[in-house]
Amino acid sequence: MHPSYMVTEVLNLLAASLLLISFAMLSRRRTQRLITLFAWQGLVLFASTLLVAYSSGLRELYYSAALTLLLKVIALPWILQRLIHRLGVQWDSETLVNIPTTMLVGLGLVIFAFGLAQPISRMATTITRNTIGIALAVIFLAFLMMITRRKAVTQVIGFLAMENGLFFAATSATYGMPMVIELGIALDLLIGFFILGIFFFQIREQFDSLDLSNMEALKED
Amino acid sequence: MVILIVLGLPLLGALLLALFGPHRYAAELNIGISFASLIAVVFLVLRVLRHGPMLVLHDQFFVDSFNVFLVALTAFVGFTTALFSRPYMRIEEQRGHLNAARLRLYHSMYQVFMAAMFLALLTNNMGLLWVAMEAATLSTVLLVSLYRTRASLEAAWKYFILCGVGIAQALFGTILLYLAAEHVLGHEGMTALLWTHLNAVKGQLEPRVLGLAFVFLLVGYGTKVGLVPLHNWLPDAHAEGPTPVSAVLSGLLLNVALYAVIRCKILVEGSIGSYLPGRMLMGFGLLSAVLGAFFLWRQRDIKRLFGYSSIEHMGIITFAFGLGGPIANFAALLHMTVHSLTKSSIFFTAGHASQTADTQQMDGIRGLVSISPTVGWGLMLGSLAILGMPPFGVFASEFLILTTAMREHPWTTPFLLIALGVAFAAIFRKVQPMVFGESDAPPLPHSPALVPVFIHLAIVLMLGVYIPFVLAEWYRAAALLIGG
Amino acid sequence: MMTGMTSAVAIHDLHFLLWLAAAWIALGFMGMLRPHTTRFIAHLLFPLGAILCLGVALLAGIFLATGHAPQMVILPLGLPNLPFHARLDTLTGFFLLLLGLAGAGISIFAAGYFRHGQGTPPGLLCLQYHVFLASMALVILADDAYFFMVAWETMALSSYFLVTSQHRIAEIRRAGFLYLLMAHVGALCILLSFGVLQGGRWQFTFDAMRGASLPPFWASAAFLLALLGFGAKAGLVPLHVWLPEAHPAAPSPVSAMMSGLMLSTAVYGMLRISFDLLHIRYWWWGVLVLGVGLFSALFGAIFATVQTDMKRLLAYSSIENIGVIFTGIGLAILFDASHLPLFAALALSAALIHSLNHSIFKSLLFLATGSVLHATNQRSLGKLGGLIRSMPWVATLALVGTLAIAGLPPLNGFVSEWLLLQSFLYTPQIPHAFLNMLIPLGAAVLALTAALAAYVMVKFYGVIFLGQHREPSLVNAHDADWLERIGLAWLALGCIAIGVMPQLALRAAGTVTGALLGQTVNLGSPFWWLAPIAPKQASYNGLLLLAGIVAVVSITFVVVRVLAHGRMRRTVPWDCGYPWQTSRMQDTAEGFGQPIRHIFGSFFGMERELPSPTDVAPRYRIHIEDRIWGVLYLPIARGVQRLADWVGLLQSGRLPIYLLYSFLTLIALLVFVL
Amino acid sequence: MVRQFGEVALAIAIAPLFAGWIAQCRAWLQSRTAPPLIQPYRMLRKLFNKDAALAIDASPLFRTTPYIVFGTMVLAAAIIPSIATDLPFARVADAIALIGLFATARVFLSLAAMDIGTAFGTMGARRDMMIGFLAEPALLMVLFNAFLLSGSTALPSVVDASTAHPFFVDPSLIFAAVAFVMVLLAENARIPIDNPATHLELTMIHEAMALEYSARHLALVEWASDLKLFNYACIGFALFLPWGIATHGRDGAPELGLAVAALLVKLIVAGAALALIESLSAKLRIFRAPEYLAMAFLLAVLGLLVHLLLGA
Repeated sequence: MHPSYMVTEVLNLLAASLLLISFAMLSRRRTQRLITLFAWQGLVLFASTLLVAYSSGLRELYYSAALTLLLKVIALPWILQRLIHRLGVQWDSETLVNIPTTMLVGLGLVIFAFGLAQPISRMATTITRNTIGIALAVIFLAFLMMITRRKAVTQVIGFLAMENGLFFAATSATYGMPMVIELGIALDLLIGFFILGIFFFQIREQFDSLDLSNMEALKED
Repeated sequence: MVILIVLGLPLLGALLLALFGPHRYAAELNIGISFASLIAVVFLVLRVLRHGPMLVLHDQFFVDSFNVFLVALTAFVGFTTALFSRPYMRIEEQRGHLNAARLRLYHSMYQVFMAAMFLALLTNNMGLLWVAMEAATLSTVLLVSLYRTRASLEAAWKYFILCGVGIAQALFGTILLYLAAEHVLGHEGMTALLWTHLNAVKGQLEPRVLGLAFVFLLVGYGTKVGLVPLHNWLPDAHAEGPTPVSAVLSGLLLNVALYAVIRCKILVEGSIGSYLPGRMLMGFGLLSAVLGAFFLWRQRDIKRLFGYSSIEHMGIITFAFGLGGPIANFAALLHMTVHSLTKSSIFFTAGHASQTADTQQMDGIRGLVSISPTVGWGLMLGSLAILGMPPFGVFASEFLILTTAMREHPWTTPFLLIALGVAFAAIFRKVQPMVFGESDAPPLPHSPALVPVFIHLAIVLMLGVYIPFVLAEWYRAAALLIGG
Repeated sequence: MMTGMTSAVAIHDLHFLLWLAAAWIALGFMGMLRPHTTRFIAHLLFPLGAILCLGVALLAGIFLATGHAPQMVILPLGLPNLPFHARLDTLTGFFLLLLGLAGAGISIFAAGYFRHGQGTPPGLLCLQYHVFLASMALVILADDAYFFMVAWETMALSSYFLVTSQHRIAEIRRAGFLYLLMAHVGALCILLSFGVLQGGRWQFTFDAMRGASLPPFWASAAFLLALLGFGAKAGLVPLHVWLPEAHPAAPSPVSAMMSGLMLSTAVYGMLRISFDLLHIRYWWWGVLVLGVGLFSALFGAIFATVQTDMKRLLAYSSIENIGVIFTGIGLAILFDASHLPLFAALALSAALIHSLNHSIFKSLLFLATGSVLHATNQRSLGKLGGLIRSMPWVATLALVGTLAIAGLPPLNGFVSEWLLLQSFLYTPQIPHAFLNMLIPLGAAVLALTAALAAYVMVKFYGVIFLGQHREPSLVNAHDADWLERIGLAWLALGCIAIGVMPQLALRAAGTVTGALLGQTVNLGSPFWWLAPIAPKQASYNGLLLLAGIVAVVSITFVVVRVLAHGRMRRTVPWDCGYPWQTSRMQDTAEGFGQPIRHIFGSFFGMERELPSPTDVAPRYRIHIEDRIWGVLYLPIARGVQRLADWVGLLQSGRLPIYLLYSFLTLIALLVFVL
Repeated sequence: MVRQFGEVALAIAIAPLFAGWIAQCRAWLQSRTAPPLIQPYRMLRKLFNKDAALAIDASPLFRTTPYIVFGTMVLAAAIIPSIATDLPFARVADAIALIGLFATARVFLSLAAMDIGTAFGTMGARRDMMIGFLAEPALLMVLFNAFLLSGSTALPSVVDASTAHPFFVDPSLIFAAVAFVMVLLAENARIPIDNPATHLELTMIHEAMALEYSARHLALVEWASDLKLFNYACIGFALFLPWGIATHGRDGAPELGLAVAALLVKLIVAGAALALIESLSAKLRIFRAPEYLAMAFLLAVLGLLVHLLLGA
C-alpha cells in the first residue's frame, strides 16, 4: 500500500533526524544551544506523532501529539529559557570529557540499541517497526549525555531528552499508550520539571552556582 | 467503593492540609486523616476476608492476597508515623529547623505520598503503577529537601536525578510490556496493561521482548528498591530528610518498589518460563546484602547507618524472591512486613535520640537509657530485632531464607553468613555505646510519642513466635501467586 | 498397663516442665510490676524461682528414674508450617536435672545477692534472669530447629543484658559486645548446620532429621558447623576469647549461670546433634573434637594459673573444664566410630558427669567470689587474702568447691576425671595404627591438666582465703548472709553427694548412653561401687574412701590426744626467724603463677617490666595476653575494615559516577539477556 | 580384715624405719657416722611430747591438715597390696585413685603452708605443686604401661596378673621402672629435686611447707612423709617386683610370713639403691626440675610405645 509506504519513509527520516539531534546534543557545550536542540527534538517528535496519528487514524494519538507540541516544543523550552536567563547561566559552557571518544561510545551504543531492537521490531505490527531501535538509541544517548555533564541545567535537559526518547518509543512502536497513562506521564513530567525549576534557585542560593561539582559532600569519607 | 475512599482520603487530606496548613492542629489533622484511611483500609481488608480477592472499576483496581497485607501495612505504618511525627516536628520547629510554611508542605506532601503508595499498591494497571511510583518520587523529593540545607538539597537532587532516570527506564520497560501485550490482547480499551489480564495470558507473550522489558523494569524500580549498585541515592535521602520521611521511605517506599518488581517478575517468569529473572534478583539481592553490610561498617551518622541497613535487608528480601518457591516467597513477604515495622520503629527512636543529643553523629549520642529509658530500650530492642535476634520476627524470615538457600544454592550461604555477621558487628558496636553508658544531655521538651515504637516491636515479637492464621494464609496464597 | 501408666506420667512430666518454664517467665514479668522494690523481688520472686528449679530437677529426676520413653508435645506457637515441638527424653532429662540442681542453688544465692542492686533496676534484672533460666530449659526441651534456635538466641540475648547490667563501665560494654557478637555468629553456624541436617526434605523437626541419612560430605559439613557453633558458645579454643571477658563482667550469680549452666547447654547441643540427629559418626570427627578439647583444657588451665583477677581465673578454668568435657565427647565419638560401644558409653558417661560436676562446683566458686566481692569490693587477687578468718562460712564452703574442682577424691570432680582416664586406658584397642599410639598421650595431657587445675585452685583458695590480709580494709569484711549461705551450702552438698555416691550420677548418665549408644557401662554391681567396666579392671568407692579418711583422722586425733597431749601456745610465725613479717612478704598472685610462666612461656604474649637492682622505688609489672587475638581475630577485624574501605569508595558522592553505575548495570543486564 | 589391719600397722610401724635406713645408707656412702636406725622414732617421740607452738592467726585448716595428710597416707597404705592382694580395702581405689589420694595430701599441705602467709611457706607450696603437676603425667604413663600388661589399674589385679607367670619381665617395664624411680625421687622430696636434710631457705621445698609446724603437728607431717615414701616404694614393688606378695587364694599364714620377709628384703635393697642414687646425683636447680621430669615422662612413653610395638 503506497501511502503507508510513504509514511514509513518520512517517519524513518524523522527518526533519523531525532538520532542526529541527540548526537548534536551530546557534543554541544553551551546550555543555550542545548535548549534549542531540545526544542527541535520536541518538534520532530510532534511531527512523527502527528504522522503516526494520521496513518493509523487513532484519535488519542492526535491528543498526545498536541500534548507534545504544547509541552515539549513550547512550554518546556520557554521555561528553560526564562530560567537560564534568570539564573544567568545561558552563556556558560562546560568542559566535556573529550568529544570524539564520547561520540565513539555513542556510536557503539547506537549499534547495541539496534541489535537489541531486532526482536521487537520483528514482532511489531505497526508501520513504524524499525523506529523502536532508534528510540532506544536516543534514550541511551541521553543517558550518556547526563553522565558526561557537570551542570545541573544540562543534566536536566538530558533527562528531558530521555523522556523524548521514551515518548517516541511509545508512539512509534505501540501507537501510544492508553490516554490516561499518557496524561499521567505528562503530568508527572510537568510537575517534576517545576520542582526542578524550584530546585535550581534553591541550589543556586545555597551553593551560588549550578555546578554539580559542589554537590559532592555526601559520600563515604 | 472502599478502594476509592482509600485512595481519595489522603488526596483530600493533602488538599486540606495544603489549604489550612499553618493551622495549630495541622499535625492532629494529619494524624486524623491517616487514622481515617487506616480505618478505610481495615474495612477493605474485612471485605477481602469475607469475599476474597476483588477486581473493581473495570478491573482497573484490584486487591489480591499479595497486595492486601501490603496495603494494610502501609496504612498502619503511615498512621504510626503520623503519630510519631507530631512531637518530632514540633521539636524541630522549636529548634528553628523549620517554619510554618515548610510544615504545611510537609504535611500535605506526606498525604500525597500516602496516596501514591495506595495507588501503586491497588492499581491493576502497570501504567498507573508507573505513574504512582513517579508521583511518590516527586513527593518524597520535596520531603527530603524540606530543610533546604546544602546537604538536604544535594541529597534531594541526587535522589531526584537517579530515581528519575531509573523510573524512565521503568517506563520504557512498561512500553515494551505494552508492546508485547497488545500483540496478544489487542489494542482496544486499556486492557493491555492490566496486570490480571497480562497474568492470564503471560504464557503467550513474546519471551525476548519480555526479557528486555524485565531488564528495564528491574533497573527502573530496582533503583527505588535501593539495590546495589543502583542504591546511591538511598543513604543520602535517609540521612538528610526529616526522620518521619526516612521512616516511611524505608518502611513503605522500598516495599512498594519491590512489590512492583515482583509483579513484573511474575509476568516475565511466566512468559519466558526460565529462571532468568529469579537469577537476576538473586544476584542483585546477594550483592546488596553483602555490600550493604560492608557499607554499614564505617558509618558515623545514625540515620545513614540504618539507611544502609535497609539496603542490606532489601537485598535479603530480593534474594529470597529470587530463590522462589513457596517457602522462600513466604519468608520474603514475612521479611518485608517485619522489616518495615522494625525499621520504622528504629527510625522513630533514632530521630528522638538525635534530637536529645542534638546531633546525628553517633559519637555524640551516649547513654540514652540514662536520659530516657524508653528511647534507649526502644533503640536497643529495635536494633537487635533488625539484626535478626530471636524471638523477633526478623529471625523467623531469616531462618527460612537461610535454610532454603542452604538447600537450593548452598554456595550462597557463606555470603549470607558474612553479610549477617558483618552487619551485626557493624550496627551493634555503634548502637551499644549510644544506648548504654553515661550521659548529661537534657531531656526533650515534648515527651516523645514512643507508643508506636513499642506497638511495632510487639507485633514483630509476636510474628517471631506466632503468626496469625489469616496472615499466614495471605502469605501462603501470595507465595503461590509469585511462584518461581 | 504399667507402660501406659509411666507414659501418662511422663507426658505430664513434659507438660509440667513447660509450665515451669512459663512460670519462670511469669515471675520475671512480676518483677517488672514493681521494678524498684528490692525486698519484694529478692525475698519473694527469686526464692520462688529457686523452688521452680527444684521442681524441674525433681521432675527430671523422676523421669530418669522411672519411664525412659521419650514424650513429645506440639505447642500452639511457632511458624505456620513449623510449630514448636518439645520433647523429653533421657538426654533432655539429664541436662534438666543439671539445670535444676545448680539453678536452685544459684537462685537462692541470687536472692541474697541482688539486694544490693546497682546498674540495672532489680525488677529488670529479675526479668532477664528468669528469662535466661527459662530459655535454657527450653533450649534443652526444644525438638525442632526453629524452636531450638529461638530459645538459643533468647538465651544469648538475656544473658547479654545480664552481663551488661553495669553498663556504665566501658570494659563491661566491650565484653558484652564481644560476647553477643560471638554468640550470634555461632548461632548462625548452628542454623546452617540444621539447614544441612534437614537434608533437603524441608522437615525441621528433630524426628525428621533423625530419619534423614546424609551423604558423608554433608554429614561432615553439618558436624563441623555444629562444632563451630556450639564450640563458640562453649568457649573452645580458639573461639574462647569472649569467655574470660564476659563471665567476669557479669554479676556473680550470672557468671555462675553462664559458666555452670549455659556452657552445658552447648555441650547438650553438641551431643544432640552428633549422637542423636546424625545417623553416623566418622572417626576423624572424634580425633578433631578430642584434639580441640585437650588443647582447650591445657590452654585454659595454663592461662588460669597466671590470672590475677579471681573471676577471670575461674573463667579460664571453665575453658579448661569444657575442654575436658569435649575430650570425653571426642573419645566417645572415636570409640563409637570404631565400634567399641562399651568404651564409648564409658567416655560419654564421663563427659556427662563432668558437665554435671562442673555446673555444680563452678557455680559454687563463682558465687563464693560474689560474696567476697560484696564483702571487700575487690576482684583483684593482689588485694585479697586471709578472708578465712573474717568470712569462715564462705571460706569453708568454697574449700569444698576448690577441692572438688581440683579433682581430688573423694569429691565429685575426681569421679569424672577418673572415668575419663579409665576410658583413655582403652584407646589402644582402636583399630588405627597411629591413633592407638598417639591418643594415650592425650591421657598424659589430661593428667597434666588435672594437676594444673589443682595448682590453680591452690592459688585461688590460698591467695583469697589464706595468709595475711593484703589490704588493711579486709579486716572488717563481713560474712555472707543466710540466703547466700544456703545457696553455697546446697551446691557444696552436691559436690560431696556426687563424690561419695557417683554411681547415682552414673546411672543417670547410663540412661542417656543407653538411649544414644544402645549401651551402658556396668552401673555399679555391687551397688555402692563404681566399676564401669568390671570390678577386676578398676574400681572406686568414694563413700568408703571418705569413711576411711574420717575414721583414720579421728582415730589418729584421739590416739594423739590420749598418748600425747593437746597443749598449745600461740606465737608469732617463725619463718626461719625473720623478725619483720609483713603481709607484703607473702607470695602474690603473680608470684604464684611464675613457675608456669617460666615453663609454658611460649604460650603467652608477655610484656613485663622488671626493676633494676639500683631502683629506689622498684616496681614489677607484668601483662599477660592471649596470642590468639593477634593470630586470629585482629587480622579478621583488619580485613573487614579494609574491605569496608574499598566498598566505601563506591559511594563517591559524584552524581555522574552514580549515573554511570546504573547505565553500566543496564547495559550489562541487557547483554546478559541478549 | 585382720590381714588388712596387720598390713596397715606394719606400714605405720616400719615407714620411719625405712626412712632411717635410707639416711643411714647415705651417711655410710658419704662416709659420715650414721645416726642409729631408730633415730626417726626418737625424733617422733620427742616431738609428740613437746608443746605445740602455733602462729597467731593460724586457721583451723592449718591445725587439721597434719591429721588429714597422715590419714590419707595411712589409707593409701591400706589400699596398696604390700604383703597381700586380697584385702577388703584394696578395691576402694585403683592406682589412678591412689594418685588422687596423694594429690589430696599435697594440696592440703600446700594450703596449710599458705595459711600463715609467710614468704617461705607460699614459696614451698607453689614449688611442691609444680613438682606435683609435672610428676603426675609421667606417673600416669607408668600406670598405663602396667595396665597394658595386666589389663587393670587395680594394683591387686596387677600383682595377681604378673605373679601368675613368675620372673617374666616385659621390656617395656624397664623403661617404666626407671621412670617410676625418677618420679618417686621427685615426689618424695629427695635429691636431685629436693634435699630432705636441708634448711637452706631458698632451696627447700617440702621443708619450707612444714616450716611453721611444730611438736605433734610436725611429727604427724614427718611421719606422713615417711609413709608416703614407703607407699611409693610399695607401689613400685607391686608394679615391678611383685614376687613374694601373697596373692589371691594363696595367702595363708606361711605365705604371709614369706611376704613380710620379702617386703623387708625389698625395702632394704631399695633403700640402699635410693641412697646410692641420691649420693651419686647432685641437687638440681629448681627450674631444671621440668627437664628432669620431662625425661621421666619420655621414658614412660617410650615404655608404652615399646610395648605397643613388641608386646600385644
